[in-house]
Amino acid sequence: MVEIGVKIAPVAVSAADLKLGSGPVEGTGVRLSHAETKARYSLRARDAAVLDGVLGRKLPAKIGDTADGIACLGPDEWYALLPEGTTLPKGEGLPVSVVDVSSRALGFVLEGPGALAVLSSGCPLDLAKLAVGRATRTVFETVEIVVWREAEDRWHVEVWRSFAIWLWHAFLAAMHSSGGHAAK
Amino acid sequence: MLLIHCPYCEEARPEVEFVYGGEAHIARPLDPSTYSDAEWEEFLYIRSNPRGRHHERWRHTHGCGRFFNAVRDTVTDVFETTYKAGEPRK
Amino acid sequence: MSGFRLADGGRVDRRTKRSFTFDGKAQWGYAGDSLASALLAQGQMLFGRSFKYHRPRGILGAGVEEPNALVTVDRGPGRVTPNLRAPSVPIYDGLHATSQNRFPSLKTDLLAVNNVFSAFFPAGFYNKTFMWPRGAWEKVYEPIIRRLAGLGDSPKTRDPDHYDATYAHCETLIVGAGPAGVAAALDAAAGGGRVILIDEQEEIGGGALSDPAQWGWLAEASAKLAAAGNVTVLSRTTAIGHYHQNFVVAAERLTDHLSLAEAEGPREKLWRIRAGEVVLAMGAIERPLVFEGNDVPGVMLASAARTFALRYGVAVGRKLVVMAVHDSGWRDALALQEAGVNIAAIVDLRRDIDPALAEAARAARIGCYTGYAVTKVTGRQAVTGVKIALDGVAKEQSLECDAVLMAGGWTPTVHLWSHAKGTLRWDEAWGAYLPDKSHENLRCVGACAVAWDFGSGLAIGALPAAKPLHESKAFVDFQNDVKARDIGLAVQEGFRSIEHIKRYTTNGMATDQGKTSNLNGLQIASDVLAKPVTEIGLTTFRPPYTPQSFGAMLGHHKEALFQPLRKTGIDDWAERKGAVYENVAQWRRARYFPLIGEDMDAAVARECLGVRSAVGIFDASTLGKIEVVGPDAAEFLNRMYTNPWKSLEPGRCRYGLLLGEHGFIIDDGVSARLAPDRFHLTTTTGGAARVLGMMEDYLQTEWSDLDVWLTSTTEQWAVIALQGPKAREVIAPLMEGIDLSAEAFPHMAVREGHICGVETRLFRVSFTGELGFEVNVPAQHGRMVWEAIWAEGQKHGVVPYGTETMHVLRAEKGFIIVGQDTDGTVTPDDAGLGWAVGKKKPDFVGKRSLARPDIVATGRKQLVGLLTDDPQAVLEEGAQIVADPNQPVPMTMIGHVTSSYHSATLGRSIAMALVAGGRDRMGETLHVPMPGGVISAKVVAPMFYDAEGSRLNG
Amino acid sequence: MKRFSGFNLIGEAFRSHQGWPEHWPDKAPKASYDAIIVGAGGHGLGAAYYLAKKYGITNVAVIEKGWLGGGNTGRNTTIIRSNYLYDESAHLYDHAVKLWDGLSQELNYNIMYSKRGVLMLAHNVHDVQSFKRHIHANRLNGVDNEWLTAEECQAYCPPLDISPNARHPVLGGALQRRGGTARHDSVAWGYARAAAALGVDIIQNCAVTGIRRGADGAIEGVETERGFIASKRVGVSAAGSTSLVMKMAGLDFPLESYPLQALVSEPVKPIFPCVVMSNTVHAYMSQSDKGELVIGAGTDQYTSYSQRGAFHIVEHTLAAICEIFPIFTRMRMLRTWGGIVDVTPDRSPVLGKTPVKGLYVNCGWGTGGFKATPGAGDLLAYTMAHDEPHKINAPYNLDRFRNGRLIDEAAAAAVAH
Repeated sequence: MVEIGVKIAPVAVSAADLKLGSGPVEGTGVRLSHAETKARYSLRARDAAVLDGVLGRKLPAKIGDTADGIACLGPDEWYALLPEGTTLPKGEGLPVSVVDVSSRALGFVLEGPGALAVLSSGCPLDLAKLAVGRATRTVFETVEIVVWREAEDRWHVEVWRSFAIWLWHAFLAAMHSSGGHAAK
Repeated sequence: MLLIHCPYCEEARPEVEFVYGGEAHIARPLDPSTYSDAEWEEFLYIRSNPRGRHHERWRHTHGCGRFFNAVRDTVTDVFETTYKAGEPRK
Repeated sequence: MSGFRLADGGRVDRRTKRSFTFDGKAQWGYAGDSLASALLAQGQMLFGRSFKYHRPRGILGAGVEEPNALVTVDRGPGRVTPNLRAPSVPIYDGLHATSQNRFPSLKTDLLAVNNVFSAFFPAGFYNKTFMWPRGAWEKVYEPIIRRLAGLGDSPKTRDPDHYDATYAHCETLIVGAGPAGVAAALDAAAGGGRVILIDEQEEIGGGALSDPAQWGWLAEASAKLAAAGNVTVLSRTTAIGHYHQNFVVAAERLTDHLSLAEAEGPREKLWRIRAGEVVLAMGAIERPLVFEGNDVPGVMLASAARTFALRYGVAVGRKLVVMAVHDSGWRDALALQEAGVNIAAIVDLRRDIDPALAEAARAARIGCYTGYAVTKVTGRQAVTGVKIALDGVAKEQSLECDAVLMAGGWTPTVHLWSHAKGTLRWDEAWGAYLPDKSHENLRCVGACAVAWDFGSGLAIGALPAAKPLHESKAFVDFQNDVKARDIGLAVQEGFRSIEHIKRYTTNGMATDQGKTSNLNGLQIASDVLAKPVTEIGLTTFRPPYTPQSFGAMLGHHKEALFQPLRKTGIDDWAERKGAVYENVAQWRRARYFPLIGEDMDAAVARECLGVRSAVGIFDASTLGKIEVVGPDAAEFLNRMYTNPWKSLEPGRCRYGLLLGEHGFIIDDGVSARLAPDRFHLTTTTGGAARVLGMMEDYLQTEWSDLDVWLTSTTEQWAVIALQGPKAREVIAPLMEGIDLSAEAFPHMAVREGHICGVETRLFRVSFTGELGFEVNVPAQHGRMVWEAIWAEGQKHGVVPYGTETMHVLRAEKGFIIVGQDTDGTVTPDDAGLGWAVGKKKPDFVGKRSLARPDIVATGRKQLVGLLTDDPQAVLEEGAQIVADPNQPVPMTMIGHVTSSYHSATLGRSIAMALVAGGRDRMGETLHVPMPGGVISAKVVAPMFYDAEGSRLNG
Repeated sequence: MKRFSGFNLIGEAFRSHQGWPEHWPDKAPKASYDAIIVGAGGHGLGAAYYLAKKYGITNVAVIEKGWLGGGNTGRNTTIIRSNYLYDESAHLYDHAVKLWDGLSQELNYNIMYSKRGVLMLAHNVHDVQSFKRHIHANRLNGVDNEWLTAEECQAYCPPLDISPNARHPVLGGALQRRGGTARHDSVAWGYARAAAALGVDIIQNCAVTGIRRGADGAIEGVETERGFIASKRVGVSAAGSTSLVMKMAGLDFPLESYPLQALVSEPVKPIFPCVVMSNTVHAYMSQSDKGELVIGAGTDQYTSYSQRGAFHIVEHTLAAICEIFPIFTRMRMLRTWGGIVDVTPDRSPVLGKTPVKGLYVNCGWGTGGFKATPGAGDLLAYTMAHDEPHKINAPYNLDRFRNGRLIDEAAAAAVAH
């Protein structure tokens, strides 16, 4: 693990030279790391019951709710983050859509009492009010993310693969900044 | 940055999650071939552009993904209401 | 020396000295001093030169309203900030400040010659002159005007500092931490919700900082706020503006008050705050008075003198005269006298003074001249005295003094209220616009709500004077040198609304944005027009409240983080191979792979020949991909695309052409049917998000009865294209579960299986005219599979190729690139893609528009091929085409070159072009007039290589 | 009209400028006019001026709901250029540029037309192709526009960062040397003063409340807050409010009105010698004669008449500016403001006749109307005087939205592929 503390360097190189960090990074009160590898599915259906039947499990009903690794993102949309290697039935012929998007996104984990501040640096939602166990799609500045509050101070962030480098470094910049807050 | 109440998420969310979709309740004709050039022009291009109550579409693109309708005052930018796609004009 | 440090008092830390420089000269002050207070303590009265006339100017105010004392602070290379207000610059060890807009020095400014000729430069003078001789404006006048423009110097090198930004949310936001704001914060804190209290000054307290009697309370309140778990107190933070629905943006200055050695972390932080309720406690700003000589250094606001004395322990002179039309001037005079500042006299235009104040002044041995007005200030670079006269018009008498304080009443700070579209009402007694109604959850407290006791007074424009207005030199806007007479001139010249007057005179358009000048200007205009103020209007308040750095606005979006640069999983392999990149939409893509010593042409020629003779490998991962799933998937695509989809068998691919409802091509791509209810669509790289958004729109709002869903899979799949006669041989050893034989796997087919042990969707497609495959594998495995194919390819002479080679290869086959060979005004027929339009389909997106009169008219531009007469001449893309090269300019252009390359395969140049009536011109010679001469070319079909398509079936 | 000149300025200085008359008299409306222009912006005032000056119709009223020049004329970033792609656009905007040249002398009012050059930056291969297409088309149309390499761009505009490390490196640029800026308020005031001197009545604070049509459908005049004013010719040049006025005449228009923001920095000594535009990075900037950096933003996403935009637009705009010109992060934003721009489906204007006899329109200039001011004024005047469009504005009719002959410069710039 790389111990960098508040001395995380501000980003100064060109966008082309940014690389995705591999190991966790510690800041003051916050730790940024990669989430473990997951199977990801985008699940769609007009009628959740049909999808329940295909998957053999009950999907969360309300937007923002999660259950057993599946978050309800929209009235007809669920996002599954399941153990690596999980495969879901496709429900051929039924009015459902099950699409494997395991490779589409990467997961980051922000944890610690400072994690909320790092996320709030670029996410316009009032995340303090996102209850533990809820998830939502939103943005971090101009980049779309899915935020999943796994515990009071633990946030899982999903981001499409090619935006991950930028997001990683935007998080680092926010971690750097919060460490240097307003020396009096 | 506007705060927009999404009728699907049932909460107010920041404008940057949304994409504006232009005037609402302009339905594509079921059979465009029956439209005259003038009617087709009206469907494509003529917009009410009112000063005041405006029925408009938004998509909660970076949220639940749904299109919905809104009534907004174009002078104050204040939303009067938002409602789900398919519901009658308010 | 005209000022000095008082023996005691103030909030500065007298045990800690700070040294700094001003105009290169060593100076010192105490910790807690502002640049203004420290310099005043050293007797400095001259701080700057005005914008237009270069008149010497001192300090007017003690806060952000300051128009005169602007300085440049230099914190080292790249850290130069011009136009900072000296009263708002805290000093630190090593601060280097310099005055501005003067040459060679503050004291001796050669451009002060402007002042001598100021009679020739009234408001709007530039509209009236500099027109003759005609060429002189460009060559003489404008360059001179531009050279004289500006205040400080812009920074000239890259700023090494970085900036922070955040969103914040609270139930109550209080702007302004004076007594009213602090009280509101304590109240709100007790309610339990999240509270943010922001204040622009170095410490909270606002006006209480200039009133020692309140310091005890302030300390207690500050401690309570600090102890409350639900309160965030942000000092050095300026609320920039109020935006829709209580979105308040503020900028916090984090390090500018520290020496460079102490400064760590970002320089500023942008706070984007969404508040349930906003409480404005922004206070009020004292108004100067308008009289002859009111701009001589040493003439300042009474409240400023009070702040300098009581907050900083600095007297602004040894002998002061107060010119008041308001009780607050008397109160300040009394407080100053008590603090040890010598007040020689109070001059007040009013005859009836609150007896208590008059009595107190007498008791303090202050001379009182009621009914009098100052008619002139003597002195040039510093005050030497004033002339006063009864009612301003009677015989003048002289008073000796070295500073003059002005108490012209108070203007509530309603900027943010007004940003929020809150209405304002005019109040005669205050002589100001006051908050009235708001449709936001927003309220004002304290002085900005006029809930503050400043006493009473007159609200007047200019002080009465014997001199007629057009001869006076009484200033309204100090920085921009707008005099009362300029406002008179504007009115005389027919400018009657305050917006016109403002723009004609530039009153209120300086860096202080009229904080001290707007209302005086309005009153004077009202007097001159003999119309009530309310009929003249009020200029709109616009964000920011005070000037704010660009850096704070852009937050983290600086340099490397400006915008994401999307890279594929194979990108760094290309980087190691020395690829040259191009940016396409948000992506960077390898454009070509030069060997040592190769230029682009040589590399592309080699790559092209490699593909045609053996096999090339290409990273096509950036292509947009959408998975379309559901029982109605085929029906949906049939409605979206121009061509029929329902008949497509699972396992087969089809080229899809997408129009906008206006009938023009907006995207294309090859898509595959994987199952009856599952399609794998591809789009252009730049079109991915737009196409998905458009399809969602139709699906959700027009055809919501269809059971089909769209999922972006652009980033799910890495796409590795293998093109060339050896393509099959390269991938065959790696493939499991797919029969690659031509019979089992024909052109435009798709198969699912495994490669290198990972699942793949294998397309047999070609954008080169060669035998080709596109290997789709989950993105996380893309690099591994790429390397495996690369290794295998070594046996077959594989070459990596980039987008430039891809463009040449497809052009040799006449395949279009949407966005290059089409431009948003091109129909399928124009592009020669009429075959891709389902003639029997009753409807698809854009179909109706294709029947519009201009679309079916003859003579539209059509895509053709061009072969230059000189086979080595390569036309420039974008070059215009004419039929008659000898016509005069403006020429009739009949088309333009869309794609043009040297084809190594053909040993000559090829081009594609959109030409009016192009398909009827086959064989015709057209001309491309270039600066170096006309290039002639023959119109041919846009198909240059292997017209029969035999190579596809290799 | 007292002549403006350096000589008269000096003369007036000796009598404290008491001899300057009103720029234009404040007129009460007459019962009828030969022509009425609705909207006293630069375009409308220009039309009135040219009606009187070139086409001999002097009994003209310009009716304005607020104060003249207070709409988009007074709210834009004052950029002037004519290096448009299509023949129709190039002819339209170059007609204006030709009129800009010499306008100060013609109006006897220094409108400070500054030919400092407009440099448009190319940041990717597609930009280069598109710009070259413009340059070649302009050259054959007789419009100046030249290609500059990245190094030449930086030499022309020293604050420009041409480092290959930039997120959007500068690959070159298209420079129109005749392009530049003018002082926006002065344009409105200069036209107003010159028109008034020719007998045009400028009627401010007088909103049009209705349009009266006769039994035959033709225009009879306008209803206003100050009563009915008769005229058989009414030209509407009301920018963001055009839809509203057209509705009064019973016409629905292909227009939408969007907020557009702009901002200026504090004034600094000259540092930025020209106008730079970057469509890829979404920034454009010049430095005013006063020293302020003048910066234009993009429109907000939704229609609005609030003259107020969102803050994130400002954030993105300044991030873009500092990406291209990294020396400016410590510069400070002084003032922001919003205007209402009326946008047509092809983002080109509508300038000509309407289906109502006697009703003419000049609208839909979107974000680019200022540069066209003299040309638009002249062509509206021509069209009203002749009851038919000039050949330059003939393509800018309403029919194009029905028949599909759009003039879509933005589409021509196309999209990344």
